[in-house]
Amino acid sequence: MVKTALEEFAFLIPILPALAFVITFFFGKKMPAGGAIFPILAIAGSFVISFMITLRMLGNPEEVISQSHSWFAVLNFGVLIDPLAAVMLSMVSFVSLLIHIYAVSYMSHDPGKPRYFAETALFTAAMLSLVLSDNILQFFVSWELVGLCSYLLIGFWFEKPSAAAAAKKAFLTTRVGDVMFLTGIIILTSDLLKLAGGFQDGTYLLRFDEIFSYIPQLSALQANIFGFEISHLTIITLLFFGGAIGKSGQFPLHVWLPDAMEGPTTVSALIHAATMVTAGVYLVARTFPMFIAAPDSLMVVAYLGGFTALFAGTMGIVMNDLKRVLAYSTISQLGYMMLGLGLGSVIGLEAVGVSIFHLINHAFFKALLFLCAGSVIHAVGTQDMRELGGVGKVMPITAVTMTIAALSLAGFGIPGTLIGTSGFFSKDPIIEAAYIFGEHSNNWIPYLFSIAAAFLTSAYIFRLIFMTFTGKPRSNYHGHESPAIMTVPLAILALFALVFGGLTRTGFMAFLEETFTNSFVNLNIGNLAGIGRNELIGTTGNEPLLILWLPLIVALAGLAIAFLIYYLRVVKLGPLASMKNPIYRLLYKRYYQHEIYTEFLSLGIVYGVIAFLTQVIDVIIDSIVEAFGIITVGVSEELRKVQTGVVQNYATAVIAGVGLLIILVKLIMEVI
Amino acid sequence: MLPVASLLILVPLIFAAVTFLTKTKGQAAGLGFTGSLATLGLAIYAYLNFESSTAAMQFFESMTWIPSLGVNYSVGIDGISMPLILLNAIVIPLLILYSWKEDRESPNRFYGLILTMEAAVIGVFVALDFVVFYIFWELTLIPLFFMVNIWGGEKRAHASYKFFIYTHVASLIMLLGIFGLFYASWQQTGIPTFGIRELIAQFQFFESGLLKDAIFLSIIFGFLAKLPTFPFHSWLPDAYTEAPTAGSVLFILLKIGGYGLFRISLPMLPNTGNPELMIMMLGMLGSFSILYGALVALRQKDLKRMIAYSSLSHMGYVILGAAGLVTLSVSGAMFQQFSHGLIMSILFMSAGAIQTSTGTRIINDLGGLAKKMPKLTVVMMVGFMASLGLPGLTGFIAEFLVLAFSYARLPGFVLIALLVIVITAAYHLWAMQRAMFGVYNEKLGDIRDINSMQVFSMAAIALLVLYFGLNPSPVLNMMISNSEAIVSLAAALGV
Amino acid sequence: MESLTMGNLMFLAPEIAVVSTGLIILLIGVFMSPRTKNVLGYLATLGVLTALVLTVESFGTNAALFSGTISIDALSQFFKLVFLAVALIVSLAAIKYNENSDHTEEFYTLVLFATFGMMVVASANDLILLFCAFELASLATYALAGFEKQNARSLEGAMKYFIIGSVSAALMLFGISFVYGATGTTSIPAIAANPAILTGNPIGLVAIVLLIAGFGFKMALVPFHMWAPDTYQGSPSVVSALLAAGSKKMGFVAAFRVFILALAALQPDWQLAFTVLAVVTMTFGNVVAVSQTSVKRMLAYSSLAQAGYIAMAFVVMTPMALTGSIFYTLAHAFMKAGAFIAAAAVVWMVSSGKTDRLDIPDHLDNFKGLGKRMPFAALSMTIFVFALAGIPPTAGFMAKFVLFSSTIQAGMTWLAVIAILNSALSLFYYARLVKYMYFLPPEGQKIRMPFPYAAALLFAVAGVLAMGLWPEPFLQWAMEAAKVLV
Amino acid sequence: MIPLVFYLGLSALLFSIGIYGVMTHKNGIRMIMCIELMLNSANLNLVAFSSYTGTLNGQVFAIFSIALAAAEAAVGFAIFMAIYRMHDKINLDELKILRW
Repeated sequence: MVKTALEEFAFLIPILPALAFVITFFFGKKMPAGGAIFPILAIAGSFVISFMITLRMLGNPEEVISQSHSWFAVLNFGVLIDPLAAVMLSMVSFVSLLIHIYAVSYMSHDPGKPRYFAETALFTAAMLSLVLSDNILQFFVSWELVGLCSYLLIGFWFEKPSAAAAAKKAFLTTRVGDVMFLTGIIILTSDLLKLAGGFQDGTYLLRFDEIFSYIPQLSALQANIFGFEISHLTIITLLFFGGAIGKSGQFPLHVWLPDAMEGPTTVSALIHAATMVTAGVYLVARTFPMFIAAPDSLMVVAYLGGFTALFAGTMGIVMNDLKRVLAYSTISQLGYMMLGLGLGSVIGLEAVGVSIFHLINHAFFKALLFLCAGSVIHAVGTQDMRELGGVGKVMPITAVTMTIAALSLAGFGIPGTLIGTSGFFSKDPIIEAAYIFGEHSNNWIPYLFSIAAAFLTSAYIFRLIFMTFTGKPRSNYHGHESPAIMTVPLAILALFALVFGGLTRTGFMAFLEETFTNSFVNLNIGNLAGIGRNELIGTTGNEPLLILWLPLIVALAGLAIAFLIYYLRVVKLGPLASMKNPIYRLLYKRYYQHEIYTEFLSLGIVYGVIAFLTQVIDVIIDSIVEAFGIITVGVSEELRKVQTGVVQNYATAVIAGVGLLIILVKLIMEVI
Repeated sequence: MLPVASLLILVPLIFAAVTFLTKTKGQAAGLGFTGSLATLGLAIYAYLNFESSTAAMQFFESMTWIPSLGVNYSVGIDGISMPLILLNAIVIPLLILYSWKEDRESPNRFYGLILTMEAAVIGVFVALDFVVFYIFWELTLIPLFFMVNIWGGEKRAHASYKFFIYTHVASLIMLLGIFGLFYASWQQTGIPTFGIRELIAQFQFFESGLLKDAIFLSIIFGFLAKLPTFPFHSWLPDAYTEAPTAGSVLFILLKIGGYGLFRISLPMLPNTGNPELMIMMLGMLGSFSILYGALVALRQKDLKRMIAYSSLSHMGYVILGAAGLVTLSVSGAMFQQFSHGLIMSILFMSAGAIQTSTGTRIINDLGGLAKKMPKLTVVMMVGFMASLGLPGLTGFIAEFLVLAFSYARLPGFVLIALLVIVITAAYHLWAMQRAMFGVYNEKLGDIRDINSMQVFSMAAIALLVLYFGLNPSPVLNMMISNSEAIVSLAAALGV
Repeated sequence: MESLTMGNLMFLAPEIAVVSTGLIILLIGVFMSPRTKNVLGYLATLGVLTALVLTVESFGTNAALFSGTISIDALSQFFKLVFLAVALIVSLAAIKYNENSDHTEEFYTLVLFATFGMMVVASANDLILLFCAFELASLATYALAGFEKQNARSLEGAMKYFIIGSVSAALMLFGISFVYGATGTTSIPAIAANPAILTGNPIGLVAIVLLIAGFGFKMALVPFHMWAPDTYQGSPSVVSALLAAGSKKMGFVAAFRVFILALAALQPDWQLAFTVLAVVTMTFGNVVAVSQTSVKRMLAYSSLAQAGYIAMAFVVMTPMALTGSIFYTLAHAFMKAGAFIAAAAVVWMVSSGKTDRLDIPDHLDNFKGLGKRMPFAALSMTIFVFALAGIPPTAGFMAKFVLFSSTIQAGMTWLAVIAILNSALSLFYYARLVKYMYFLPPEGQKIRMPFPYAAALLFAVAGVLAMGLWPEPFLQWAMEAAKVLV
Repeated sequence: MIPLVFYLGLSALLFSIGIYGVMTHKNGIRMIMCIELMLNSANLNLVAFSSYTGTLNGQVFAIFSIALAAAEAAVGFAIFMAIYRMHDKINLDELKILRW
């Protein structure tokens, strides 16, 4: 590995924002704009470093940056920047930078500015350290820290009970996933110890190269669960995926993400759209070799991802809250990414490329969507679309940029050419891969999921656009276009959302293909796929014409419907979109998740029954202890009455004692 | 080289004696603080001259005391005791600072008792002779008994009796086990000795497995009841809750149960009649305590009581890790003792601060305190996050080590413990949300935030939690070399 | 039959010191006015102190005097130490108790004669002498118990003590007569020499039980204890101290000599009897003590329990156990005497301050806030009760430590468990006393501690702590004493 | 010569009477008399044994115990006098302030 000055700075990438956190947290109050300047500078620094590293790496992807230091016992912390990490680093620091700048204005009226910037800085630090961690433990640590920051920032306005509740919900729901992740790590650890035969000096347990080098043995280990012979690797990877489900809001642990919109919009943009929620996807991508080598794991990923994509779409279509619509769209898009990774079972390493590519693009256009929504909310003061309408006239820039973002999200573009939005270039491959999968295994479910989701996507996003920006104001609000400090980031993001995909498409894929063949790890994905009983066939891009065009067609269809209903308003869906319609009610109530999870499972079963019973047991144990004391006192009270105070009785007692003693001893002596 | 081990007992004891004689609060607090600082100085001196890489006994002193019973006054420090000594030496000065501005009746007793407690606890940690060990062990009861009874809550009398007698019974049963150990080895060697290490070394040569089990069980019972662990915990919630803040913290620093587990029971375990069974038993107790404590804590209305149960739940990790009987799991268990001491101190201090400023501990009567007590909220948040095992803080290191490395031996129990993590998070966050966040409950009137002294002491502990969470090695390495010794003992016997 | 020479008289120097002090006090007391009589107290203390020194001086000497009716050995010396220690504490404290009374000389004479009796019992090697000395001690203490002629409680206590005492004296004498009849001798070694006659015939058992009753009355073993709580409560606290700490031990030493030395042949029988008595006694004592509100009565029951522990020696019968219980007697002497003196101090405080309830001067409520009113009394009382409960580092702990451990050694785990649970239970009422003294608000102002009480308490505390922190010498002596018995 | 058993029987009888008296009588004086009875039965034993075993200890002992009995009676009467002064009677069963 060639030593260059650059990688000496790699460790600074997370450190800088961390320092900014400390400074802003303790001294922010006395500074202009709540000391926002420190995070911004720090993150800018991180971005510069990561971007330069990325640029250099484009040259020779084999030369990855890897530094490890012993942490405690046999575990380490370290820096690993390979193509996968590089692009993520650049994206995270870049988006975070823009959002921080945007936030200077957006949060300007809030007294808690210093806390806000400190926490976002901390979040960025944690996220960056997550991306560049070279071992699963550090990964998990950062994973938890971003979770913490998400908790703190969702509850940023803690006086609002709803915010406090949402924060708690988010933390707990993701916690469920985290526990699965941790369980996976723990099983992995003890397996590795078993395989390695104790601790080897010089090697760091749980570092990715170490883990990957044991994949075959891990896959060979079998566990018998309910009579099924399951490979340890499958268990571990599925547990990891459990973590990803929690973090990336996949079904069934997605419930926290919509509520998380209680936080400031910038937070939603940064954490719950662009970066943190993609950590789950990143995790799967990071451990892709394990997934592909584990039988059935990728299958689960694919199904769940595809299902989530559709499932979230159905709810997005009925929401009236600006941000909630975007939240569901995020869930749905994350579903796409998962689906893409899951399809690695047929397209192999390309899956990583595809879904990470979508991840990056999604980051751009979703962050953009949120920031636009933010600027609308900031200006208008409400986020209920039923009260909006015609905002486009007062906020032209916002309207335009948001429309671009919407196009990108819906994935408009002309197949076969290089014309198209970023979303188009990253979403279609996933759908195509799903087609290939279907073709190969005669199992069309993922494909149907993805197509249907594509339709819904464009439907709900344009519903949002039309309801918000077009038509007459449905309430008397006083809007104004946001200041430049907010609109400039919008413009930049819009640019990326529009052209990034088209420009980098081919190079990007190729670059990411190198992730697992370099100076750090050198894996033959083909063999691993063999271990996982996955046969890799072909790549995307050469399907029948109809298939290539179909996504575009459904997207257009969605657009058309939204246009008819919400722009021209020729179609009235009075009864259809009312609580009388059971389907609508089901969707609007979000499949009664709240009732099922919160009220039935958490409050009912766990709190109401299990915890209650335990408490009863506790009382019982306690009263047993207490009983001793009570009984003793009672006995004492009775026994003291033996002492009558009459001397004759005392004499009698003495005599009786003598008599009894004689008899007793005599008897026992006889017995013995 | 100073005779640190003895000084660590003597210095606080002497200062305590002097403090009892003081008249004014100023003198009492001042003397108390000086005494604890002196102890801290000694502890640091010991730490600086401490060789972490070895399991050998250091600062060893010994002199004959009761030759006719083979009792020696022998003390020493090793990797098992050093961290716990540090824990006490560090937290107690901060505890005194924390309670600096509270004015209470007979402060001389208050600070005197704190120092007495410190001396007694450290005495247990350094003792290498069962008699010395037991004497200090029992001595720890008295300051706490007085603490709870003089400055405790409404039900203090009841709580203190329960604690006093319950744990006294446990200690007496332990004493029986010690007698058994003593005489059995006397019969074999012909030399009477109460030396802990000698007796443990002799333990393996006893013929009858039944005798071994009886001795082992009766001794470990004393430790388990002190830890405490389900189902021997009934004294804990009352005592922890009724005690004044300082008392609760002293309870938390009372790590002698777990210490005994590592110092005495684990080395004996491999030689018992049926080690596997014992390990299973310990593992079960451990994971059940974790689960049980968490579930009960989930339903507590009283903040302090909730913390008490969560402490029960956390101590489960100590037993689980010990049962794991792998170098790192045992080290994890030891580290859990250390980290638990720090974290719970913060939590009890926070609960105490809330009670003093609002006058209530009932979670639902609080609300929105974050608005009025921002400083407290920050520190308390650190404490809660550490307590629910957030990475980057000590709690996580301990729990990860315990879980990850006990898994090989006790997968089932580890999985139970893993499930509990969610519940743990649940009640912590629930309490946080109800008490600190949301709308401020105006009924509480106008309340003040914690004073600068309290901020300092709590923040200092919080920083330690953070520091050792990021860089546990300084403490962990001491433990590792000792746990290796313990585990290799077991491994030699194929356990 | 050797002549009475100066040389072997020297062996009796302690006894002589005590008796002569007693006589002197009696004589000069007559010619003194009540105010000046305080001197007598110091005189008595001096005499006891001298005797104490002489006894400690003569440790390790062995001799048989008066044709073997008196044997000076480690056992006798140890118990003399016990009795003299108690006598010292009592006579110190009594200086305050007898302030301005014109019966001072009688009091001290009685105390000293009682002590003399006990000392003789300790070294008696012949049943006749043993009985006489026993009676001497008893008679003196009867009078002492009823010393407050105007106090109904004192008189009642004395009466009960007297009646039960003389009944058991009769029982004892009856038992002795059987022993004598069977063996034809009253000399302990001689009886031990020809056990054959006793073992076979049934009167052996009767004799044993009668003797147990006789001694058990002094040892206050259930059911021969009935007088004890009433008398301890009724009689003046200083006297209660003498009874509980002193004459109780006389019962033990007599039992040691008679059963273990003389009637060794019948060990199975009396061992069995003592097993029952010990267990019943310690349990009954502890359980009933829980519900007592009069502190002296509570102490009485606690001393029942302690008697139960000490009696375990007759059950276990190993050198260790004997050492333990002999050690225990000394420890208990300090603890119990100290506790009663502390109670005496409180009673004095109550009767001097008019506010408190006087009908039961030693009622728990009068101990409220003692920590504030008489700090030293409270502190020493705390030490004594924790010692009685066996909390280290006190004499009580060391005593229990040796005694209980010996049961384990002998493999009698069940007995150890019973004893342990009992001592755990005892913590309950001891702790309650501490609670009253420290945790409840005082009802009355601070009071200066009179010197004599303070001195007595100080001595007792010193003894308790010394035996707890540096038990080695005492253990050695106890072992020597135990050697005499095996 | 009268067999030993007769003496023993007699003394046993006396002893039992004494016991019975102690257990039943209320009046202090009577109780003391009963106790004297018990003591004397023991003395009878001693003397009888001494003549049958041909040793003198018994008789010596008897004399000692008679003396002691006298002393005992003296102390006892003293106590009863004091009681009488206070209560104007010596019905011992009515003295039960101290109990429980």
